[in-house]
Amino acid sequence: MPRISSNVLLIIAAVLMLIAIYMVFIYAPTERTMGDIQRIFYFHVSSAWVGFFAFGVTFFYSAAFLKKKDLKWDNIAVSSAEIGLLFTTITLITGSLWARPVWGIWWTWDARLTSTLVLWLIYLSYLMLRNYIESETKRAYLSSVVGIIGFTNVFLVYFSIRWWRTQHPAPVIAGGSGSGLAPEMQLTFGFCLVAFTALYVYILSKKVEIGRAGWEIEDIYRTLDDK
Amino acid sequence: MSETKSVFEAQNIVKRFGRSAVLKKLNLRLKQGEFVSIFGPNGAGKTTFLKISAMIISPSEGNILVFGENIKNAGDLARVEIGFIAHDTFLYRNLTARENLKFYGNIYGIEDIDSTINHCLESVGLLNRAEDLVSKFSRGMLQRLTIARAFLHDPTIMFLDEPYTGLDSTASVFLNELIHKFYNTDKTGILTTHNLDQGYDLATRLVILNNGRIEFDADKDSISKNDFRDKYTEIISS
Amino acid sequence: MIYISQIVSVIRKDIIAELRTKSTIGAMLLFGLTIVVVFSFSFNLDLQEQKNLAPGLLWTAFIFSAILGLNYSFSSEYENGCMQGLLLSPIPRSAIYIAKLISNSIFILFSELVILGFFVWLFDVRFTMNWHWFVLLMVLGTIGFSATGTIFSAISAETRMKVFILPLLQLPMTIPVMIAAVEATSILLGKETKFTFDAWSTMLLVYDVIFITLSVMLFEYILEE
Amino acid sequence: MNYLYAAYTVIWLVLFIYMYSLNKKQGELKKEIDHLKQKIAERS
Repeated sequence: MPRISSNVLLIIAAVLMLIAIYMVFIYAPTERTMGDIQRIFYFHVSSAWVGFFAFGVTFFYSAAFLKKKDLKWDNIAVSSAEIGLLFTTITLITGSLWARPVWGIWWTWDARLTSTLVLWLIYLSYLMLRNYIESETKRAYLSSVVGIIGFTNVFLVYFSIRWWRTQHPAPVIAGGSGSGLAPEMQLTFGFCLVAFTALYVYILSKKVEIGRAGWEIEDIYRTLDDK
Repeated sequence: MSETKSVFEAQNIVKRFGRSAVLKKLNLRLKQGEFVSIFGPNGAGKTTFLKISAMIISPSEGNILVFGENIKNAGDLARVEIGFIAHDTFLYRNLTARENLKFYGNIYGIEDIDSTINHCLESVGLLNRAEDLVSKFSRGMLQRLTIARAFLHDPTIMFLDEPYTGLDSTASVFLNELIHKFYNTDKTGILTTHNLDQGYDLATRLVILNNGRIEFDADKDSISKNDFRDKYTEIISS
Repeated sequence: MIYISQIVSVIRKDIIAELRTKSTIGAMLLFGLTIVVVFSFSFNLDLQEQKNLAPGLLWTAFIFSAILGLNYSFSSEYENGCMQGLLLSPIPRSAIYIAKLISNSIFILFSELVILGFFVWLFDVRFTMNWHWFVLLMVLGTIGFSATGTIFSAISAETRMKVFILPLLQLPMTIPVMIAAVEATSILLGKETKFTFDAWSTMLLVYDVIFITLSVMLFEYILEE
Repeated sequence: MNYLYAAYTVIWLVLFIYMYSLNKKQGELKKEIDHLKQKIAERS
């Protein structure tokens, strides 16, 4: 983790986010068929990607912990998992809020939506599992294994649902993919992605700092006991 | 004994639970025939060190060598040489005594398994109960079967984690017999205990482990029992 | 070689111990049969509807009775500290996983066959294609359940809320298996679909291979302290 | 249309509450660390 202090990251994230909001509401043109409701797309898909990216980071640092056995990596893995869960929750809520006016339904078993829900379930159980294990080392080992297996499963879920969906096709996601977007829309979407990733990096560095502060207190108490 | 290769060696063993180190850079070298008693208060890390030496769990840092071979490469082959007696019996409740020993016999790849089982059961006086379910065994019989299981594959290095605590009289007689038989066949062993007298009498070498560090390591004949007792209380209270 | 015979002796031990008490098998069967009966009450539907729902109901009964069995797959190991006895012995950690995977699959498959019999009797389901394709499907699906189920039951055995944690971890994992199995079963029951039976069974096979290899690599870390 | 504003309020509400709780927690931890450090300084 680069040693930039989290305040600098906060400023960067805030500035990018403000520009993103400006672009989403003012710069981006209104979508012809759906109208302004389509503006949810920018933040909805960006938070989906950042959520997915966060779980990828957990996967990576879980593997790093299993290899290096240093709790420092596990601290990053669990922090990233928590943030991933936060952004995936946002994705699911905004997704339904967008689906309701456009297709008249809250949910559809589309491959992307379902794999996001499965990701959300798996990492919710990842975090709950951690609460049930006392020993810090054991908790790190077991949750790393769950983090790795859980993340791999999502790709299989995506393909099995995609095949399953072609059996019983659901309403096609109008304008869902980034391809059919006007150039300004693509620019706005790209910018939102960057802004959200900056926000993710800021929150991650904050959470990692909190984890380290907790350890610092533990160390102080331990030195007090030894005296 | 000539300068034989070390049978067992622990090099700079460190073990962290969470971020606090339970074992801090332990070094221990055993030659053929040496029998070490490790003394220390509860929480000094005795059981953890034994589990690491017996390769049940791996150390955070450092190496374990069996016959000079690092277990990271020897791995499962080295485990054939290891025996372990702990508080847990390692026995399956729903299997009979013979089935339990047959199971471990297959795992350890013992050739003439049946005769070895009969011999082991006889040496702990359980041959007549071989076909009974372990769930029906009394505490004493369970302890004796545990001893039979530990010596089944005739290990060259035996680890005993406070074997005498809670042992009834008949079982401890059998254990004493087997340990002394162990002695004469030039085997090696590490025993952890609270009981100063018993540990002192059995050992050829005495080690005191206190909050994760070896603070005393000397041959038995270099110190009398009383001096050792004072040394022990002095180290523990420091 | 020694690796295979070690696996076989663990499996033999599991089977002998299970046959003696029949506790896990009994619980799985009873649980599976009760689910099927509950389905027959809650879905009082005509014959045609039964055809569409039968695969889904069947595999739901399978997965839940499998999870019940998986809950107790390591209980014999964690009683009397037998897991430490295994870690002490020269059996490689991956062999412990593979042995448990096979013995779990055997128990789950057995209880599935009995549940299937009960299901065919209650819902009189007839397989148009010859039934041995369905047995292949059951084997692939069962291995899919126990591939991840075995490693998750070892994980949950270490926690206090074992009975709650295993389904929570296991159910999201088996979504691809459930979809593939249910779709393939409905093909066997004569439903025309875009994807063939072979396509779905290859997907099941891919799932099994991926998660068995992954679990074999990761299993030793669960036993670390 | 209110779905659009609902969506964005949800996003900002969730993010602000989460970030606020993070800052509060970090503040408490920092306070405890300073308190402990001060106690050690007095003792030695």
